[in-house]
Amino acid sequence: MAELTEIRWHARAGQGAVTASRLVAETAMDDGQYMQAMPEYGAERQGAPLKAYTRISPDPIEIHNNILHPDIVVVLDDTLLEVVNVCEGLKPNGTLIVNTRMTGDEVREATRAAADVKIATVDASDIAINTIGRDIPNTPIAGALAKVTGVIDVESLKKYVERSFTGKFSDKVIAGNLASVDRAYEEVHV
Amino acid sequence: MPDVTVLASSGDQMVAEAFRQANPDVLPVYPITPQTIIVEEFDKFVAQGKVHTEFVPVESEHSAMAAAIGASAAGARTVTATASQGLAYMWEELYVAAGMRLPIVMANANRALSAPINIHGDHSDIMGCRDTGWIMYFAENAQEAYDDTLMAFRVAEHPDVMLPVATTLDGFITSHALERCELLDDETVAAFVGEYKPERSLLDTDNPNSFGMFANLGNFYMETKLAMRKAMEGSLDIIKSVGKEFEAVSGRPFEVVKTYGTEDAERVIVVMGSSIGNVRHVAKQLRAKGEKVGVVGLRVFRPFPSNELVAALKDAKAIAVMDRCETVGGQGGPLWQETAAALQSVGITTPTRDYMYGLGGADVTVQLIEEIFEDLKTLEADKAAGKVADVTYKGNR
Amino acid sequence: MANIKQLSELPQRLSPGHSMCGGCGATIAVRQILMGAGKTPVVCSAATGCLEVSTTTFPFTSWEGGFIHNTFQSSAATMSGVEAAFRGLKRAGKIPADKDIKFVAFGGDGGTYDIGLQALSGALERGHDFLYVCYDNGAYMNTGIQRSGATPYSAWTTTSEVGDAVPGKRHFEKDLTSIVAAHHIPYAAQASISNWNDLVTKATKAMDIDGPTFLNVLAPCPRGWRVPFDQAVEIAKLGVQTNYWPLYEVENDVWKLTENRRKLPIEDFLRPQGRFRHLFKPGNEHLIKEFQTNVDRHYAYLQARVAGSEAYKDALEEAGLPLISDDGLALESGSVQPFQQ
Amino acid sequence: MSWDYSGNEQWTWDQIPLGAMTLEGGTATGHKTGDWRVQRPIWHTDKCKQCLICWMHCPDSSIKVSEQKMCGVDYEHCKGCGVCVQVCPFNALSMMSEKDARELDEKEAN
Repeated sequence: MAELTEIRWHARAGQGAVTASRLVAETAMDDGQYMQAMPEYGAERQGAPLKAYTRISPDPIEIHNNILHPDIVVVLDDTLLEVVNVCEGLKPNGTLIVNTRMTGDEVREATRAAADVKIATVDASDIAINTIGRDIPNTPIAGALAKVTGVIDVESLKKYVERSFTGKFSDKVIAGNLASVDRAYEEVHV
Repeated sequence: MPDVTVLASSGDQMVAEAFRQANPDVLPVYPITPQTIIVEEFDKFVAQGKVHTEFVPVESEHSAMAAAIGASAAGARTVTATASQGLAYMWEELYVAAGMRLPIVMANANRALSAPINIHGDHSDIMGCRDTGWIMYFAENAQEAYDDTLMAFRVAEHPDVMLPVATTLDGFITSHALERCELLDDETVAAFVGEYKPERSLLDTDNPNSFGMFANLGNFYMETKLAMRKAMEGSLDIIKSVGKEFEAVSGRPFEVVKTYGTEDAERVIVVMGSSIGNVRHVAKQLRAKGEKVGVVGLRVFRPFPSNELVAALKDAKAIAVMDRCETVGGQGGPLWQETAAALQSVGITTPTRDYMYGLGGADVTVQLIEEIFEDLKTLEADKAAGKVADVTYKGNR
Repeated sequence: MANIKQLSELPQRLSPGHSMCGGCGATIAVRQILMGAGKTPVVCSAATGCLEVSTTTFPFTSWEGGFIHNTFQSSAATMSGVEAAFRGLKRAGKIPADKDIKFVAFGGDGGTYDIGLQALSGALERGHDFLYVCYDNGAYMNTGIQRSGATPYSAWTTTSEVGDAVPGKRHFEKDLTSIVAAHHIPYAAQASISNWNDLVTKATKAMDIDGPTFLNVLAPCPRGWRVPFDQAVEIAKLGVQTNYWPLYEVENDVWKLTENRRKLPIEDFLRPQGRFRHLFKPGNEHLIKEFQTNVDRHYAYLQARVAGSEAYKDALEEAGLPLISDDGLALESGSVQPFQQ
Repeated sequence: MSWDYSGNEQWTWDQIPLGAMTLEGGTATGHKTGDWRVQRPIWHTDKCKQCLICWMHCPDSSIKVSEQKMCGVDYEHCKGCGVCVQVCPFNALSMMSEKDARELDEKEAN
């Protein structure tokens, strides 16, 4: 069987998890991969914890269910660590990426993640505020994802961001987003 | 060769693209989750002048189908889209559309029916009108939703068919999830779909017709129903030939019954819609371990492809049918009923078992499918011992 | 408008040989209304009901032009689709741009006041270019005289039975024409088969206007009203003369009474009808009084609307605002996007 | 065009037009409702002032008019409802029982 990578995103409604799940999926598609991106649909409103999913594979993806055993879990808001078991179903030797000021050890303790779980932390919110000017951590954290997992290529990510943002946002905003990807790529701690 | 655009798209958006490329004359529609994206995307095309379509934002689904019937009788290529309660609200109109032999194309984002209210994917809504005289496609993914919608025009408008066609996609799972899709170029599609040239039209004032006549007691009612049955039966060959034509254009294979592993499978699951992929995914893993399992997925449910199904199941030792629609108090779900009847009609007595799954969007997990394949190992003995019911729930608490 | 002799030379729109009751008011209404189309081709729809069933028993259709019947509540919605197709096909260049067709949707009071009201309201709001005609006989006659939202107060029907406990229908009828007028369409009017000149004039006016128009036509059902079969026109005339059925029109929100006959007491309208027989039994005098009160009150309401219309016109003039038909807004229907290649 | 629906009572499923539509307008003319009649309107030409009010109100389109003149009753379709008699301002129409009318016709025939 071909290598299928499954990513689960945790955030609060309105924090851009759905956008992030698509950002990563479409970047992979640009590199010739097959993909799926979907939120866990419900009646959630602003602020409610929600999940989104991304699947990436070199071959067509046939399975359509929710992702129960992700290879990678990304958390866009560390206040969720107390309310959601973000490690639930995480595969052995899986990866957990968190937008936080906490250290990896603090995250491991807070999430009671197994020893084999690779933990990466990045202050994507801070990066976003300093580059884009607003706390939208989903673009930078995709950069961190590229660095830590290699599931997508960071240059492809930037190409995609540039292409898909052009016309919709000002050059300033686009430049900020690209800068945020670079910074997160550099600053993510494993 | 056609120009192909690769894009990340939801099933709803792909249906809207198919509608745009078919450039219908009239589209009456009423929004309902999870069909909404189709309406929104198409209205953008209208606003941008990319279609000549008369967009009629009606006040209810009942009026959506009523207006579609009026438009189609007036000789217009007519499309609409709905889901769930909306399809249920249309119900009486669905019979009229088919009875008047109007080639309306409708996309349905398959969704559960109230109560309790639930916006998620299952087949309760579409199965509720399986006997209305509409041809029915079930898409496995966003790509098939697009392909089926394009083929639907050719089938519906074929002079030997002239029946409405519903192209269905599973709510959210297919309607909303983003997938890698391929879009054919407009010219290629226009050439494939062609133009609708109705033989009769309300607007042909030189040759006036009356549509929706009254069939008095004993006066033609049965005959018109028989004519519908004949047209529906005959449509299967047309569905296949149109499918082959589309295969040549798109390079994507088309079968009314999709099979995997059935050449040597002892345990087979029959399933429709987005879950076909899930079951095939699991079957591949099991076969990799040497287990003789197979999958039969129906892409067309009306007309029911009985012969193709039987051919795919004839060598199986145990058969599970997965139904995503309750028939409370019935012998089994709609797909099981049809499958059992198809097998019985040719004297095949292979044990079958109906599994009720995924109602209200309940997740169709790998484990759930593995359990079903596992059950099949002892189905014959279990049945003999009276250990299993005909209808078994999976994935419930 | 053409005189009666000229009208007699117009194309026949409803052929004989239909199965409506002898003396039916509905077919009289249909014939008179379709005279309003002049020589232009007409495409009609009808809601399920007497008119539809009795004029379309396969293979016999009485409709000389195109006709479609869909369901009970869908005459307006179905015609929306037909009219939308006419525009869509023109835009696609599949129909000559100069082709003219008049679209007329028929419904009885059951299919209009009650089950079809939502579809009618939606079609009016969307501004489709067709005339909707309610032929009002005040009950579900096709299914055997059951009460509808149009059935008069205290009338007997098979679902507003008369007994010692209940003296017929306990509710006053809906004011459908006002409900329709509240959609601020270019033209809505009330007419009667007994006043053919007024009716044909209104039908002509309505069909000449672009955009949605409406006629509510009193079309007695001798069987349901319990009058002799030759009395449809006579009883309708009494309905008008007693102000039970005032004739008026609402053009661009301006209300105008179109017939000012001498006013007769409501008894003159009620007495000949078997469905009101119980009103004339001792002890039921109060019912007639209530009926009369309601008729007078409604007429006063109409007079007030007429008077108010003058003030309305002045206000528009003062504010420099156009009448509904003068700005074309009400006349655009469905999607108004021009087709660009 | 003219649609031949003769023998339609024997039509089989494949002979009925698609969706049981009619292929022509006004085919009901072929449905003779005159035999519903128990009374018939008699037209008194001497009294007729050609006002055409009867024509305007006939529910069965059975008052024959040509060149703007009333020219008789279409007894093939007239159901004998009597509306024309009621609306005529000049008593130029009156009802007669179908039985008497037929006898009269026979006398005239002989």
